[in-house]
Amino acid sequence: MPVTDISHRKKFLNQDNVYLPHIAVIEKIIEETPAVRTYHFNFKDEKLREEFTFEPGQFGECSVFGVGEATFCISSSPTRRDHLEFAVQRVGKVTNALDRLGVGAEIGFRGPYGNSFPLDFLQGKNLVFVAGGIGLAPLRSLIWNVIDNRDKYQKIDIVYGARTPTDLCFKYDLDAWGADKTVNMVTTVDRGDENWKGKVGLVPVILEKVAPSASNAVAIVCGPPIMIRFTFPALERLGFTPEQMITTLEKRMKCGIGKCGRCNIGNLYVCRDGPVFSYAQIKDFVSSEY
Amino acid sequence: MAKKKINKKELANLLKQWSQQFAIFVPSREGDVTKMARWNGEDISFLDWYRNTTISPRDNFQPQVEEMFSFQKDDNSYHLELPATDEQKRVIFAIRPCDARALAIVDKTFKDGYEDPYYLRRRNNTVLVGLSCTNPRESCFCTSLGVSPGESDDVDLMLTEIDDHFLIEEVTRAGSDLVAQVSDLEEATEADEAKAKEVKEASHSKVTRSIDTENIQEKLLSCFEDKEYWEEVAAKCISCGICTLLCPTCYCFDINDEVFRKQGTRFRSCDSCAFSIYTSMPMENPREEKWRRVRQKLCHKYEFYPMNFNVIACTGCGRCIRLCPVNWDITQTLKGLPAKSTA
Amino acid sequence: MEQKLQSEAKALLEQGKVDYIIGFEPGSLKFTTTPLITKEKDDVDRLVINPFIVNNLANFLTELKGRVGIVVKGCDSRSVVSLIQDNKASREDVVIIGVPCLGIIDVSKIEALLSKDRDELDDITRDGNSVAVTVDGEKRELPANQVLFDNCLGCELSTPQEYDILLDEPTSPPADKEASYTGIDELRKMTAQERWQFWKEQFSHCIRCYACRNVCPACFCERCFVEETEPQWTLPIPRWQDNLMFQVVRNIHVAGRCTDCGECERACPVNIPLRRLTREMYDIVDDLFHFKSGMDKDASPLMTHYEQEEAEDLIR
Amino acid sequence: MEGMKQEEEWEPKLLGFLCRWCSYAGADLAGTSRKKYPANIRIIRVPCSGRIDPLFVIKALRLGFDGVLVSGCHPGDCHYQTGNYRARRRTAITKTFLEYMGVEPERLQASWVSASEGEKFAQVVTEVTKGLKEVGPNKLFTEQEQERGTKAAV
Repeated sequence: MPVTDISHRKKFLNQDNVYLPHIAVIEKIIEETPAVRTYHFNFKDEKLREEFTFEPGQFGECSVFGVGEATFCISSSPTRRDHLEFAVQRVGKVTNALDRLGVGAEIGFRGPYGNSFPLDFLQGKNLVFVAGGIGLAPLRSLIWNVIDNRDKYQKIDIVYGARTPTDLCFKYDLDAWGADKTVNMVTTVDRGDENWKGKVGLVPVILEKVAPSASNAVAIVCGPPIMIRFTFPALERLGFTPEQMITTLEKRMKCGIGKCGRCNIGNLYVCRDGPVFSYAQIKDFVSSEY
Repeated sequence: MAKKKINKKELANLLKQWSQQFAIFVPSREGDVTKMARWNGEDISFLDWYRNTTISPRDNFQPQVEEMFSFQKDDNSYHLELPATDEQKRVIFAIRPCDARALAIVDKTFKDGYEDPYYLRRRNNTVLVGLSCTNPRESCFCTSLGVSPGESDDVDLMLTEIDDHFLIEEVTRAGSDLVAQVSDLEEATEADEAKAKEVKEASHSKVTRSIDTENIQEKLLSCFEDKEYWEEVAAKCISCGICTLLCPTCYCFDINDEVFRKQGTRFRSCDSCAFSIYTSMPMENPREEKWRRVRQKLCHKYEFYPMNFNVIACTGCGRCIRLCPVNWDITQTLKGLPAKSTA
Repeated sequence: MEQKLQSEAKALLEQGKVDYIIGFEPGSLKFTTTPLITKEKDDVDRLVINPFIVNNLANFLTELKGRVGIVVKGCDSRSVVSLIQDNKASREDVVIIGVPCLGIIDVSKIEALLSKDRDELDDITRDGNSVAVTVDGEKRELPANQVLFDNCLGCELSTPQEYDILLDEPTSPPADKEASYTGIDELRKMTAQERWQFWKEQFSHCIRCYACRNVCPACFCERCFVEETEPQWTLPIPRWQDNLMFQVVRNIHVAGRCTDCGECERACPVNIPLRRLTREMYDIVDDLFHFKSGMDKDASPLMTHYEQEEAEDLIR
Repeated sequence: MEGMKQEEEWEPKLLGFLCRWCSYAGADLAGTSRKKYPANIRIIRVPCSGRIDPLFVIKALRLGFDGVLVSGCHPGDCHYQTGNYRARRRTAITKTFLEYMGVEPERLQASWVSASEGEKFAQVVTEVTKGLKEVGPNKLFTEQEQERGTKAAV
């Protein structure tokens, strides 16, 4: 496969040095779950703040200076541009450091990197979103994008799950999508609690129960690897072909631009050839390395 | 074009003339390790011991550690600053054809899509003077990868040892400019050129180790899932970084921050796919198991890189074989790839 | 010895007494051997014993699941014993095949003595206390103590004490205590500043490949402190400061487990004289606590044991 | 910043790892009973001297502390029975080995200070600080700042 042409993606990078981040300021922090926070941020440079655009599914490298960089998908929608958002689960060095920062703190951001969800391909189709845990973050960007252009798409199903009700992210969005009559929103948890009235069960299982039709449909999947591993076969049983399944992957990354070497799946680099892949593209390697 | 030659005794003179304009790098011993380092202006005794350097010349373009930028916080706001760059042009003298090819291979990654400013600045700033290899090692297998120890298109100027002289061949414009700077070169005769041809052929035939690169991508793809095979070949690997860190075509790197006395620096340093932490994420690691890492190293070089750039990311320099503490031999592993029907 | 080894190894596999055999087979370059780790009884015909069996195979013991038959020289047997002391291996699951060792040939010493590259040497054979090297068709005799590894010259256990099968009569390499301290005595005579300068210079060559750590049977941590990120004790980048810190802490961490097998120094691709650290540590442990690593499988590991009165002169 | 000051103004920075049961209480006592000792010490309380990994000592030196003091209960008094015996082995090895590497012996000091020995604690800190003043600032890792990160860069 020829290496993806990325020339159009370089517009908002530092022009002399692609590794030099832009300074951004945290404007708001939302506690999504005990371990996940959403950060709203904006560039310090006014011109960049005005001009910056991206496509749903793209990501950025975020610096906590002195600690390092980490990769986050932009979780806000390009259709809602007054600030950018990403959601962070506290798991490692950078995410913990980020957790110690407050509103007004400066971070570094370089991006947008990576490809994006194929909007042209999705138009006019039925969309099935399948997400688990913080995996909703990258899909959220697309979902809002789709909802903001609702007439371009057909039926929308969203199956979203988390371990427990407290682990559900973006509850305010779940409510909004639940209230939207043009969207079939299904929320599930692995283990409910006394107040939980929704579904209980693993995402792939619930997905098969919801049983969206594969006809003129595309499934967009993101979640922990274990969920993804079981979701693809479930979709296959529902009649989806590998071309009809799209996912966005997460790997350890350093450079974000296909050079540092570690995020490959076969010959594809998640950072430059992805993070959005069709299952057809990666199925040779996915069983083994993802 | 008439070729030139120079007596070996005049070599120091030649380098001195170049050093008016260029920083000259020659094979050097630092402690007990050899690498391309700044010439001291006198000594050309490397001609006596030099076969190839332990640290590959990639290090002169992608150093083991380099500062990407520094950052400082004043008044609650960060200021980033790129490191000062040395703009002096450089000559790397006596690079071997295998290592020169390796740079051409690594170029593809660093030029691809997003240009890597650190590597390319050095690359564009450097003239390569090749020295034909007359004494390949037991571990060398360059001829299997389209490299001939005596010849190179990947340098700017090529020198070939002919008795007490070096024949000088201009490969690029930059090479010709180098030649034009030197006043007292001798004209090479036809006999010299014939002799050089002989030398090149002789060294070519001295390379005895080989691999079979035919259909190698398909072969590797067909056994990608053969866990048993990979486990077997990985068994004695100790997951150190020697083969990758010293490899002239392994360019993977890591990025780290440090704050020292309020001065912050972002470093990048060479990294290795042999290390388990290389791909480790807090929640999971796709290449936790050793055999997956060994497979990645091999497949990256012989399967993935050719898929992306149409060239195998190996030049057969043999460092990985010679320096491996357990004699893990990539040529044997490739020979032993399970033959599997494509059906 | 080789024949006995092959038949014993085959029997062990055939009788199901072990799941794996770890031994040496001929390497792919002259004067090398390479570890052979196998479950197949047919593979054991490739097992060899010669003066180039450098690796300390005990290193692989902690990786393999099941019962293992392992070929060990004296020093390696101490590493096995040390692993048993630390509960990293169980005596019942290891069949120790002992090789009485005459010392291992350091080809780089021959290279230096004859001013020849190893590629140019045609043959090297060991005969008792002399080593015959054939170069350009000519045979040269060299005394063994000039071409063995330094640590072999200071060897304290050439024939394994703890074994299940011993392949030959006990033997030992020619001792040359002074030569085994090459470089170490010089360091001891230097001032503190000179010593620090020396190590600083040495560690400026380190490329952080971790070969020293990964060949070391005593370095068995699941996760090395250099890989910790919270806190990040030291950056994983090859600057001399971080390199030096890594190596100092590594040496202290393996105190009482290091048997001076010399693998770290041999593995180092940039030739840092690491044995000058390990040997010193070996002696410190011996001087302070009369402890020699890997000699007695029933002894407590150095760091879990104590005497009421010891090392008090170092404490206020 | 330190470098800007005049030589005579230099004060050594000492990092103390003190066991919470004895030495930390001893330090506390020294404070409450107004024993005088130099203010050069910064203290990290550890659950037991057995917790002190030699790594901590070297990290402290790497960070630029001029000296490290390791202190625990007297032999036989360890709250966990044997922690201090292990600390003793570790510290003895670390101290001797660091000396061989070229670290001045004054830079790593160990002491036994019980909860009732406020006086001894003050005395130990005084002596150790005095020793550090004699050997001077720790330049082990910090000299030649310009080398940082540019080792191979050319």
